[in-house]
Amino acid sequence: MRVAIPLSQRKLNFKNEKISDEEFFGERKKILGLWPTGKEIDLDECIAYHKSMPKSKNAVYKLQQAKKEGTVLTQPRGGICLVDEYVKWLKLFQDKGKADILTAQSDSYTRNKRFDKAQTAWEESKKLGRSTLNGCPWVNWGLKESRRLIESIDVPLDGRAGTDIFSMEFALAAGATTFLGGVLNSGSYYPKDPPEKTIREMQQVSRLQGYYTEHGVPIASDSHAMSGPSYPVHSLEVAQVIIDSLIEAEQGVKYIILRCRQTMNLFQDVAKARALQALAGQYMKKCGHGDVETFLGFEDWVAAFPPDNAQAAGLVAMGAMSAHFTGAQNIMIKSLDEGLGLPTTESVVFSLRETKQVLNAVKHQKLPYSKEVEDEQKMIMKEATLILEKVFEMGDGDVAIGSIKAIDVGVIDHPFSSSVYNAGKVFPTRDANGMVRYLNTGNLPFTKEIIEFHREKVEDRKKVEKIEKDYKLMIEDITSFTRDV
Amino acid sequence: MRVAIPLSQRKLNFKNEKISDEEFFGERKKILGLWPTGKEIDLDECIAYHKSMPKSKNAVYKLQQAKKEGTVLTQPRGGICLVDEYVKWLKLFQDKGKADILTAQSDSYTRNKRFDKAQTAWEESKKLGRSTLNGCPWVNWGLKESRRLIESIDVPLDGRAGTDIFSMEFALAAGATTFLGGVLNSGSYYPKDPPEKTIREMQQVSRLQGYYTEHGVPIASDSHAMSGPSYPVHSLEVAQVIIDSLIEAEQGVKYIILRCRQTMNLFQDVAKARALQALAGQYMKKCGHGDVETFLGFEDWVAAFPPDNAQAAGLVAMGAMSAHFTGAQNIMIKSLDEGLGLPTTESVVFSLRETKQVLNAVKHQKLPYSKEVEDEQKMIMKEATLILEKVFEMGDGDVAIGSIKAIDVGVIDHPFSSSVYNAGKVFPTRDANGMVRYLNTGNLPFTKEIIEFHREKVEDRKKVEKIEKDYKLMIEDITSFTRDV
Amino acid sequence: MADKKRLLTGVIGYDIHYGGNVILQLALKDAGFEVISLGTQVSQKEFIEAAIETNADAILVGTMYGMGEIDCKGFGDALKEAGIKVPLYIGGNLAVGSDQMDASKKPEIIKRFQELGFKRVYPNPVDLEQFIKELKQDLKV
Amino acid sequence: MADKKRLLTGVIGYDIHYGGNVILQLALKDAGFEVISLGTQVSQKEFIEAAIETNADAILVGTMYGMGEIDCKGFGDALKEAGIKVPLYIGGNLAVGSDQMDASKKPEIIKRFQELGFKRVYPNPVDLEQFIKELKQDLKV
Ligand code: B12
Ligand code: B12
Repeated sequence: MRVAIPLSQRKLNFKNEKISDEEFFGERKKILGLWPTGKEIDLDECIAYHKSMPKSKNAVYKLQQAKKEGTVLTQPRGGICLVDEYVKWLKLFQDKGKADILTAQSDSYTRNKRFDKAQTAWEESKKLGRSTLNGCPWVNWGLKESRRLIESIDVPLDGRAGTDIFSMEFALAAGATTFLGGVLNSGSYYPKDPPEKTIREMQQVSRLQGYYTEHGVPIASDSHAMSGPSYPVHSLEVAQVIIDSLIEAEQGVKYIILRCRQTMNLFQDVAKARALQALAGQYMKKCGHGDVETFLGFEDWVAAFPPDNAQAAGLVAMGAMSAHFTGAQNIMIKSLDEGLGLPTTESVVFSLRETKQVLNAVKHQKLPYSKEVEDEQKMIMKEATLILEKVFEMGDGDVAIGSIKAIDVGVIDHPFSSSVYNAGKVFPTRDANGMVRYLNTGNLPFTKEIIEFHREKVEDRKKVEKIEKDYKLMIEDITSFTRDV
Repeated sequence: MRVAIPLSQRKLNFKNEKISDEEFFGERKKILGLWPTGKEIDLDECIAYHKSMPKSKNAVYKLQQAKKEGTVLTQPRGGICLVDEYVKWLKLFQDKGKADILTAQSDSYTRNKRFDKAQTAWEESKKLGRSTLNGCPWVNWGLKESRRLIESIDVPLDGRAGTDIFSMEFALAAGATTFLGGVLNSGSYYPKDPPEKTIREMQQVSRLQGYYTEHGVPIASDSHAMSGPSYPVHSLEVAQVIIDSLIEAEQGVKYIILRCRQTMNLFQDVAKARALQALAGQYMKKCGHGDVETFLGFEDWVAAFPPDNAQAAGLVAMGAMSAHFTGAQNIMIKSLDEGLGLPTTESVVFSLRETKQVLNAVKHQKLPYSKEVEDEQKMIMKEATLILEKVFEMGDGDVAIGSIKAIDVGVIDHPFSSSVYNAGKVFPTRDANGMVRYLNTGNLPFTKEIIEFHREKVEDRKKVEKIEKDYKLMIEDITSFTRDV
Repeated sequence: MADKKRLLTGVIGYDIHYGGNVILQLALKDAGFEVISLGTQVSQKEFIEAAIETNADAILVGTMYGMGEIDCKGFGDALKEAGIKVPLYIGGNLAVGSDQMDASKKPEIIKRFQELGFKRVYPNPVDLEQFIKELKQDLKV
Repeated sequence: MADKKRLLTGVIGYDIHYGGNVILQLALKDAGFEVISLGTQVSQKEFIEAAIETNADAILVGTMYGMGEIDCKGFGDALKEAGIKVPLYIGGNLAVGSDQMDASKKPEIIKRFQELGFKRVYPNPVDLEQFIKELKQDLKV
């Protein structure tokens, strides 16, 4: 019913190029005008404010320290709309959960610039005494409330707002120092927007982060690919994160967290993390961003979680192990309630403490060398390179333009993405040995051998596990982690 | 103050030889006479009773199936003295926890044949409505109550009574099909008994298990080494389990669970498990027990647990991962309350469900080949072989006699053992890479190179972590897992 | 093909959780239905227009992000107004917060959505087989 | 050496948890005490005889397996009877069951053991540094 506008009818009147000051400030003015609180933000004051904050509250410094010491910083997600309540929560996460970085995600209305709806829900929540919004309405809060939240804690705050630039303006102004990046990822958050709109917005977002950085306030962007109900698809994830990073870097972002998502297979997690770092390094240098400092971020199983706390605890610990062995500087955890709904504080504290315990327990350990893991890494790099090269080719060297064209024909594809511009032909599954493979490679620019490799692995599993239909495989993949043990 | 009787003053008037029928039955008569309930046991009736039980309640059949299917059977520990209450618990573990095998450990008074004290505490518990005993007083319960417990469940029961032969008589008579073995291990339970006493008792215990097996009721013995507050010491553990197995097999035990204990290092867990199985196979064959079927059992961290549930959950999940990758058929879990005290049922159910979730998640995965893991395995085998060969040499080919002499001079040594006959010179620690090493090799019959290897590894860690005193290292090892995150 | 019942489905409001909806579609197709997907972030208006246009036999609303109740306000009435009489279903996370997902809260949540005009309400975790059985019953297939 | 305080320690009853006691001994030696160890499964009688024999300055009882309260019945009185006046300490798991380890139960448990004759009572988790500080205070070192 709802259809994407064909590429031929769309204009791509921008480039992967740093936005001019004029355009940047013009755009900011428009955005800040969308809601009365916008006028509270004065960039110079904000930068001065950041500089007055203790260094220990800046995520970049903390990530740099973690890199030096070989530790993994823990970080929960979350967000609710009542500030007093959320202050209590964050303090609990920090003091009892020993979280190293805290998070405040914007809510879904705010993300969609429906500040009117967010306002109503916020007012209602205050009356009810419980949050009916699924995140933080930064814009409605305004600067004072937003700062009050961040001032109440002692560790860095991640403002996780994606391409939601107005929220980011506020979160940055209030003292947040790391943000959700993910140019291609964001498409899924705005299913009716063509990719060029999202990418353009992301450029503005990155430009703002870059601006702070250029003025002495280091800000980190958290580049990560889209997720769905089941496995991540490795080479596509790697390619996406790298594309994101390149677009962000072009706007002046100097600190990027390369986010690597849990596969449930420790060894493939490691292979992917290594592939991602190696390839990101190559491409950043190649594109003139050798000065960008990257960190490795890990993320607990982002797909469907079991609705049982004990089962969830198992996955959380597995995530922590993987985070350590991938050599990540940061782990974004899931709460035990992930499969249920926005978590109780106890559930978040539990996950944080459990994660930290596992990290402590394996702290000194190294992954023994294995050629099999190396081969897996090489395979992921080979596939991701094919995607990346095709994107550059399609964009005549411009990665942003190339991405838009690539999405159009499914050279970039997100399994289960809500975007109407997404091809939706690629699906993940695992093989008989618990390694994630492509159930469908769709239009990914892979060689015959690669396509054959994945097909064989999947067919092999179908035989072993006696599953005939592909969609049964997909349901099995999801339910094997969520069903009652 | 309390001293061991020198070996020269002790008589070792027995051999590693199958106990004659006469001696076996004579001994049984003595034991069963220690408490009035003893007369309730009639061996023929017990064997018939077992044969009337569904096969699914026999641990051996279930372990064989697990081996075939490559699954890991979950098993909690525990025991309390109120039967009605314990029936409720076991059903919960089975139905909500999905435990594959259940456990009923005897209490400490019963283990020490203080049936008078156990009786008083049992009576008092009934009045109080809560158990003041830390396990199951099988002997005081008598046959009817003991059978009532096992009849209430649908899965096999582990009677875990060690050398506590009277309890074992009852647990076997009541339908239990697997038991705690561990000849050398048991010494620590009877700190004032010389090893020859424990070994002699273990022979009787094994002979009884063998008797059932010979009469068509397969019974499994769970051979496992002693544990203390911190790491296991690998090669010593492997040697001990093999010695135990040989002594048990000599008495007619045909099914042995080789128990491998978690080290907190997945890769060393695997190396040890492989070393244990390979070496056990060699020695069993060499000693004429090639017909004994062995299983691999895994055991969650048996040392000090953190008193926080969330932290405990982390270790439990790590145990489950290791159990899978070692290829074990069974995992003995710890509850989240392990570090606190006898667990609540919720805490056991949580661990069981968490464990099963992790097992399901990694079910199809294989450990990639790594030469480093293989080298670790070889090292453990080499060390364990040196110990075993020395024991055989000291016993002139008799492993039981050899063990007693080996304990006397510390060729076999248990860190932190309570036995006054134990040398107590060997201590474990980890190295800078999180691998378990010997802090002290004591009088273990190792080559200079091996001793040097461990020393260097430990010195290296001391330097890296800036710890000077050995005992500070020991405290660090324990508290690193138990302290607040 | 002709006698296949036609189902209209989409994820309401500003919700973009599409994964579950994809799975739902696959299961419904496998059960012999024709499925028309509206994707995510579907407004009440879009549902209504599509229902008229496609002459659908039932409307299946998905909501995961917890704010579905706000999005569904007046949905039943709007359908009535548009003269649509086919049954309306909803499934997913029907409130914000894990404390709302407790089985004890289900009756209350179901009631709230029924009052908004839903024939049947399926709070997570949803048993798809059960749902399809009940759907077939309602549609007499 | 001469002015070192002499401590007698052991694990009471049928308890064989020796690990914690070994660590305790190491910590006490490091803190400058002379330590006499009775090992595990030590009866009240053995403690008393050893106390007289060694002229110990304090008795440190360990108990881990939860049944220590039964094992300690009448200990204080027995010491008095034997004319021993040195302070008596206990530490470890002082009851059966994790539900008994809750901080809220501590005062009650401490009281029960104090009534049995213990000067100071340390339910797990024990802060050894704190214990040693208080011990030194009591023994005036
Ligand atoms: C994957 C995921 C995402 C992905 C979605 C990608 C995609 N394209 O689908 C991404 C990362 C984008 C995402 C984003 C967000 N998410 Co999200 N997400 C999840 C997650 C982990 C899995 C969802 C999933 O795919 N499940 C598997 C599928 C198969 O199950 P299902 O969706 O429940 O669908 C089944 C049933 O519900 C049923 N069903 C579905 N529709 C219908 C309809 C009918 C009529 C019937 C009968 C049945 C039915 O059939 C399906 C198959 O069995 C869940 C947590 C979880 N469940 O583990 C959180 C979760 C749903 N997300 C949540 C939140 C808060 C968000 C964000 C708002 C976070 C933020 N503040 O930014 C944003 C949403 C932004 C927006 N505008 O919507 C919350 C919702 C909170 C609540 N309800 O209390 C959850 C529960 C996580 C949590 N515990 O906090 N998310
Ligand atoms: C290792 C261990 C064993 C080993 C002991 C080996 C050995 N040689 O020490 C083995 C396997 C043999 C064992 C056996 C049993 N165990 Co056990 N064991 C443990 C375990 C896992 C760790 C204990 C430990 O070493 N901790 C580390 C040390 C450093 O800490 P600690 O012992 O608490 O000692 C510290 C303090 O207490 C303090 N301290 C000690 N003494 C004193 C004295 C004074 C005066 C002061 C001030 C301080 C002090 O200083 C120490 C250093 O910080 C604990 C659970 C846990 N805590 O994780 C269970 C545990 C103690 N065991 C338990 C049980 C039930 C048993 C068995 C009865 C099981 C059975 N039914 O067969 C048997 C006991 C048989 C018997 N006769 O005693 C229970 C006790 C139940 C309860 N209290 O509610 C526990 C708590 C497990 C549980 N959650 O159920 N066990």
